[in-house]
Amino acid sequence: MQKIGVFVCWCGSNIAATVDVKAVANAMRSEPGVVYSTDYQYMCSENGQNLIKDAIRDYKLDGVVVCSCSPRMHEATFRKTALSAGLNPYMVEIANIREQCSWIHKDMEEGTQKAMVLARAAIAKVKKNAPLTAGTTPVTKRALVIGGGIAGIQTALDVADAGYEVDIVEKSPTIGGRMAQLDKTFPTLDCSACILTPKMVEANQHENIHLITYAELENVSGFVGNFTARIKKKARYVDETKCTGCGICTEKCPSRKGLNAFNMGLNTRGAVYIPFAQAIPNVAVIDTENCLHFKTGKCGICQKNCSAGAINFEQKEEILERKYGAIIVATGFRPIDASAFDEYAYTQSKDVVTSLELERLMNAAGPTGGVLLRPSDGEHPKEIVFIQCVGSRCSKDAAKGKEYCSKICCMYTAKHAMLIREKYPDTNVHVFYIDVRTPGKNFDEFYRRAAEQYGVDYIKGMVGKVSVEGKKLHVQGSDLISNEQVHIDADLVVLATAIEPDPTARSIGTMLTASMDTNDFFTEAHPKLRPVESPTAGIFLSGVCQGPKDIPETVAQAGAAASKVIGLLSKKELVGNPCVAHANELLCNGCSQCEKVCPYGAITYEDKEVRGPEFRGTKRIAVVNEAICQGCGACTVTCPSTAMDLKGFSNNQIMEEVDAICR
Amino acid sequence: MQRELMERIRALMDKGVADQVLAWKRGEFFYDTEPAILTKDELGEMVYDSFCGPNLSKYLIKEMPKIENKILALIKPCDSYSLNQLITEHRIDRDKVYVIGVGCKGKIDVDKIRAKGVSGITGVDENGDKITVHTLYGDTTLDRKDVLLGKCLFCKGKEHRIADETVGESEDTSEGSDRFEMVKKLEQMTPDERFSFWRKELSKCIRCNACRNVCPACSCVKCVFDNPNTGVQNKAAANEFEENLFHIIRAYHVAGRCTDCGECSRVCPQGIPLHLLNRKFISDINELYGTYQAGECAGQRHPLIDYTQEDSEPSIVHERGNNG
Amino acid sequence: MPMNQEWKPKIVAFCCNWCSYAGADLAGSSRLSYPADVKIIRIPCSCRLNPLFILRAFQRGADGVILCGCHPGDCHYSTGNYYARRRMTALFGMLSYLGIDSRRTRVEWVSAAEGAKFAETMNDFAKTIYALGENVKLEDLRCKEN
Amino acid sequence: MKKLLLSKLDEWLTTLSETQRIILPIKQTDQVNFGVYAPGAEVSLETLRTVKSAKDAFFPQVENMMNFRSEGKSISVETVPLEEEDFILIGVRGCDEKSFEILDRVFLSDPFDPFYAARRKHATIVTLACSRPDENCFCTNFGVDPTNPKGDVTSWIVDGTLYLTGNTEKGEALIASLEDANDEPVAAQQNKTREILEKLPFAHLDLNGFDGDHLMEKFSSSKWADLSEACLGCGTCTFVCPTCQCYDIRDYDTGRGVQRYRCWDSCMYSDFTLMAHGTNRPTQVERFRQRFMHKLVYFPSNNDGTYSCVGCGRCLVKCPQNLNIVKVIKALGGDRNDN
Repeated sequence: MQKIGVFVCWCGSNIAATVDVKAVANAMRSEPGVVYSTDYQYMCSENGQNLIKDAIRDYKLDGVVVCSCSPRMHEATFRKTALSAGLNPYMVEIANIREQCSWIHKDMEEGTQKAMVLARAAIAKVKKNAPLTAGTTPVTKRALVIGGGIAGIQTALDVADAGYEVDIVEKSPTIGGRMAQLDKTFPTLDCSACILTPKMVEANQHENIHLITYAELENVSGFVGNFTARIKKKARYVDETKCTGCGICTEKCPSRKGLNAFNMGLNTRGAVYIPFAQAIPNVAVIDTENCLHFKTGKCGICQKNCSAGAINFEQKEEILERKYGAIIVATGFRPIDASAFDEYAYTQSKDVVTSLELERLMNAAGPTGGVLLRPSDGEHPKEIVFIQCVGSRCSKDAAKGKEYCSKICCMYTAKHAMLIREKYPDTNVHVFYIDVRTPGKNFDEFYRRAAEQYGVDYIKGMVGKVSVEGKKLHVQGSDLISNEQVHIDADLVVLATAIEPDPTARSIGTMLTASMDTNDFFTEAHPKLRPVESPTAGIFLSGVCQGPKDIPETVAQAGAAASKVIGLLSKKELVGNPCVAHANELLCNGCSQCEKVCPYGAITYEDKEVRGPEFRGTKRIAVVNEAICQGCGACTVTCPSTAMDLKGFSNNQIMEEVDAICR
Repeated sequence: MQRELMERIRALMDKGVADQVLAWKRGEFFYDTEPAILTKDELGEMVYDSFCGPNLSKYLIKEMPKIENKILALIKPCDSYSLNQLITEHRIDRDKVYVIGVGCKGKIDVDKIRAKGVSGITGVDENGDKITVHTLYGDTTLDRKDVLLGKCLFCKGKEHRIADETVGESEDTSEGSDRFEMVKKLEQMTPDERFSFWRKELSKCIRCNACRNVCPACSCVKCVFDNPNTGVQNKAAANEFEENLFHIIRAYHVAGRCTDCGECSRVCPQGIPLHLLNRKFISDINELYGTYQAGECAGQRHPLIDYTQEDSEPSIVHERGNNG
Repeated sequence: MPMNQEWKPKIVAFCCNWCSYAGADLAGSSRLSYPADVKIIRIPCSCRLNPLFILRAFQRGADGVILCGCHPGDCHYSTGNYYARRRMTALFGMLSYLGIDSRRTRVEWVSAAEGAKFAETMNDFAKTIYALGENVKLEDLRCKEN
Repeated sequence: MKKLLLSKLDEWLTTLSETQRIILPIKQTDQVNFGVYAPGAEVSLETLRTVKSAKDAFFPQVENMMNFRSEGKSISVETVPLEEEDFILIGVRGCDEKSFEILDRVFLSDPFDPFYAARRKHATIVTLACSRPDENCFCTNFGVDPTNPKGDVTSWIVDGTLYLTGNTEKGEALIASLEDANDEPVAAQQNKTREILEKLPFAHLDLNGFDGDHLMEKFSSSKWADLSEACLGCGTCTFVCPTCQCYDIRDYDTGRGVQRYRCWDSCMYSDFTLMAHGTNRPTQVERFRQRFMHKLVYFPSNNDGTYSCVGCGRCLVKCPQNLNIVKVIKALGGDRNDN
């Protein structure tokens, strides 16, 4: 028989005024298993705690029930008390007789009776408690950043500055991401490259940051503090250590068929190329689909012209396996494919462009050298129509488009409109919009400047159709304010296409068992309180992979994610929550239902030899990684055989409480 | 069809595809068929006819550890759902089974023949829609559809949802019946009427566990009702509560996974319509979370281990009315 | 239903640790009263509530069982209450199908800030159970007094 | 001999039930089981085979044996009174009547079972002869004459009339008030039935070799594996069997104490006779073998050659996968041995 001690707290008069604490203590004395029961004015005081400690020692208690305030107040206190007297802290249960009894009842008799029931329930539970010890795991002091855009770069810099090693894996040949493609940034109109490239350089030169570009994540295993990632470094066919980035090969390359992805395919580049002038690493890469050497086995001009001897047609892809303590997802976004919205004639005319294409058309390093020219005939457009919310804010039942607001379009369109009006005052700019959304510092002022000072023609209403009529684009829309149809013969139409998570996000989410929403944005651990963490421990979120946001928000989130990562990496070891799920291998059917409801991916399966009365041999059984499990218990109810149970809130513990309460 | 099937099995065994087959074998009477694992030498005992009602899929679980190569398994269209579900739950290794989808035109329930007052049965002749039963006391002719197994009246169709090959023709014997008809009828009763309906049925339960043990979804290594540590273990229902408890929990544990194969009701020695419990869950799931058929294909995620943010609240049970 | 004057219902409230248990604490610190017949059992998350616990409560003499958890979307563990919601809907549907009054079981979402809602919910639920009277359909006489 | 028109049966039962409890076959939602008569009950004497046997009248599936009551830290013990009231058990077929003899050997020998004995003492048994045996009947192999069953009263149904004859004082008294009858219709029916019994497929099973002398031979047969292959391990056969008498004694914690009760157990269950170390029959083959070895070998070798089977055919009809004792007898009976 166990030896339980019961300690009834008066909490001054907070409890004692409506609960006869002495009666409770007396009644508990005659409960089976209770060897000691007493009451005291303030159990949480030092004297009160000493009372508990002494009783644990004197009566060799193996269970303690404190009838007091909410466990949310002092459970931790009393657990420490028990520990200091040599009793496992998880052998303590609290009966909440203040918040859930004395404070809500006025009648002494009623309060006392209820307190007794609650005390009995706690006694019943503690009898089924088992000593628990939190597991500890070491932390690998290195972080992995997936994605080398501004979000990834900023997180990496912040983590690296704190003294931890960081690897950035970037799938394209250079870091920089979408921000590198932008011309100017709102609302300050400073040059995007001017503020981004120094950060790229800093990342490249930082002693703690290691760039792994032109590489993809293959597999991730492990758990918080102890991830192992397999990274595939694709073959560039250019030796990174030798290439000086002189660019001679890119000029000499006879193939000119490859579309320049950096310029959104608006022009072409050589088969050997450097994505853009400030690319980091500033190393060429060979596009084997267009390279004559790879296609015909001939050519090799680049190799002949490379004085550094960096061209290596024999280069093989490489697999790196590294260990990390934390992983930051910064996979970013892409604009959706506008061809689904062919009412705007995107596929029918080169002069219907997306906003990101317009960025390139206006950028000095772009295909037109920064002069705004129509892609079809190279003429200056005189009438430009911007169409907002292309693919954003679509209804749930719509066949195409996203339900969400892409958040950045209103502002960049205002920026585009303003820049065009500034540079080409003779060009008329019309913007069709549903709403203009400008929450943000200096955002609304910026938008109003566009509309009021620069004379941008904002039309509330949507465009029904864009049709190609000769050299013109006939735009047919409605003005909801004047309630009339609007017809504009435009030279250029710009679509503010929605942004969506990068298509690689889904497979990365699966690899990391990090949950995603139906739009493939990563879900945060808590929408308000833990916005930069994934529910999966050790996985952090930076930038648009979590939801649409602009550059300052991205940078802020990147820094927040970094601080969380630093907090994790600075720990010597991770102390787990001992109240975790556990699978009884004799009972487990290996049916995989528990795995499906685990929000953390803490459950895996292994084939294991078991010897039980019902089954002898090798069977598939669930294994809970205690470092990942957070103890919600979703798995325990999914398990039909009750093989899965939760320590600290076990089936038997809860059943005993039920029994005691209903007695 | 039996001969065609046997020849095909023999040919597959000759080719070395497998050396055993999970099939039915002839018993003492023409109607008495017994699930069996037969080797090539024992193939002569195999039978496939209108009395092969039992769902064989669950037997594969215990064969799994013994199989080195593959086993042949005869699977009727309705049984194929159970097989898929068991593959989904990793209880059966697809690679170890060569599935022969066997044609089925509905199976006969000898208990239904007996219930028509026919006793001393010695033989049956099938003639299309009619069957002639020979007995110690003379012959009786019955409509075949009147003596089909309960599950055949709600046939899920003639498609095999999993098969490496099929032998023989199948027929959908449901005749457009609504399998939720009785569930709806019960739902329309008053709570007291429902309570009394289920009391009359469940009070017959003898806790033989046949429903559980035959159920392909009840494949737990150890059932909670057999496990002394669960707090619900018992060997017989001591009272009404325990009768209810067993059947509520059994149905709940298979909810979302039950393919509605009907074996529970087929085997109940007391004729309790246990499938009506499972069908309630299926009907609610279909209505609230979208139509779902367990076992339609392997690898499905069933609705009770899934969710949407817009799911209805549990109060819908009360709001839907007629709940007291 | 014959109503014993002395009869007091037994009501079990399962509350998730993060929202509803805290909501109950807030009801307490705000001195918002609800009947003493309601006794709370703390569970980590609403998804920890096994239907077996509910049936056990009825067997042992409970007259009503209520589950309180974080509002959908606010679960401390992200998704727990979504699963709980489906499970309880299914279970309650079955209980009702067996003829057991669906008002004896309830799910309410109560956040840590909703002390008042917690008290109101418990008052209302207790009132409902008083009106329904003693649980007879799901009782186990062995567990009742004598 | 006495007689009673079946149309007057209800009237007679109603009168009898005023002084004694009557247990007889009653139909409830399509199934016929022995149950307590109440006016209006759907009595179904003609049913050849009730789902469960008549043994429940003496050995119910669940019965309370004693209670422990706890108050604080003390425990008191309460005994459960024996059932000491007379009752009438009507409609018992020859096979089930024979099963009482087998149950008596178990429950009335040492250790004596007072719960069973009390009910046995207070029962008046009215048996009912069979006139339409079916293909699953094989009681004649076990010395049962289904046309002339024993009991305190034997009855026959011929053309809508119930004929009864008393075999004991208790029996005579029960039917004393009924109208006298001649026994010709009964004799005619018996002759006709005996002809059918001869023609039944299992009329002559070979039970040779099922005795203590061939125990190891039968036990070690390799045929058990095939015989039990399809066995689901459910308890249907044992629970519908009139002679299965195994039970488990269990304690139920009521929260205020403990109720100690017994309930039927099945040797087909994996937790049958479960002990601290586990079970000594870990696979279904062993459990299946146990059941039939007990009925056909162990029991007769300890009980003067009496088999623990009465040939009622319930297991043949009810086994979900069509396994049964006849298949076992045919596989292992006579000189049919292994190999």
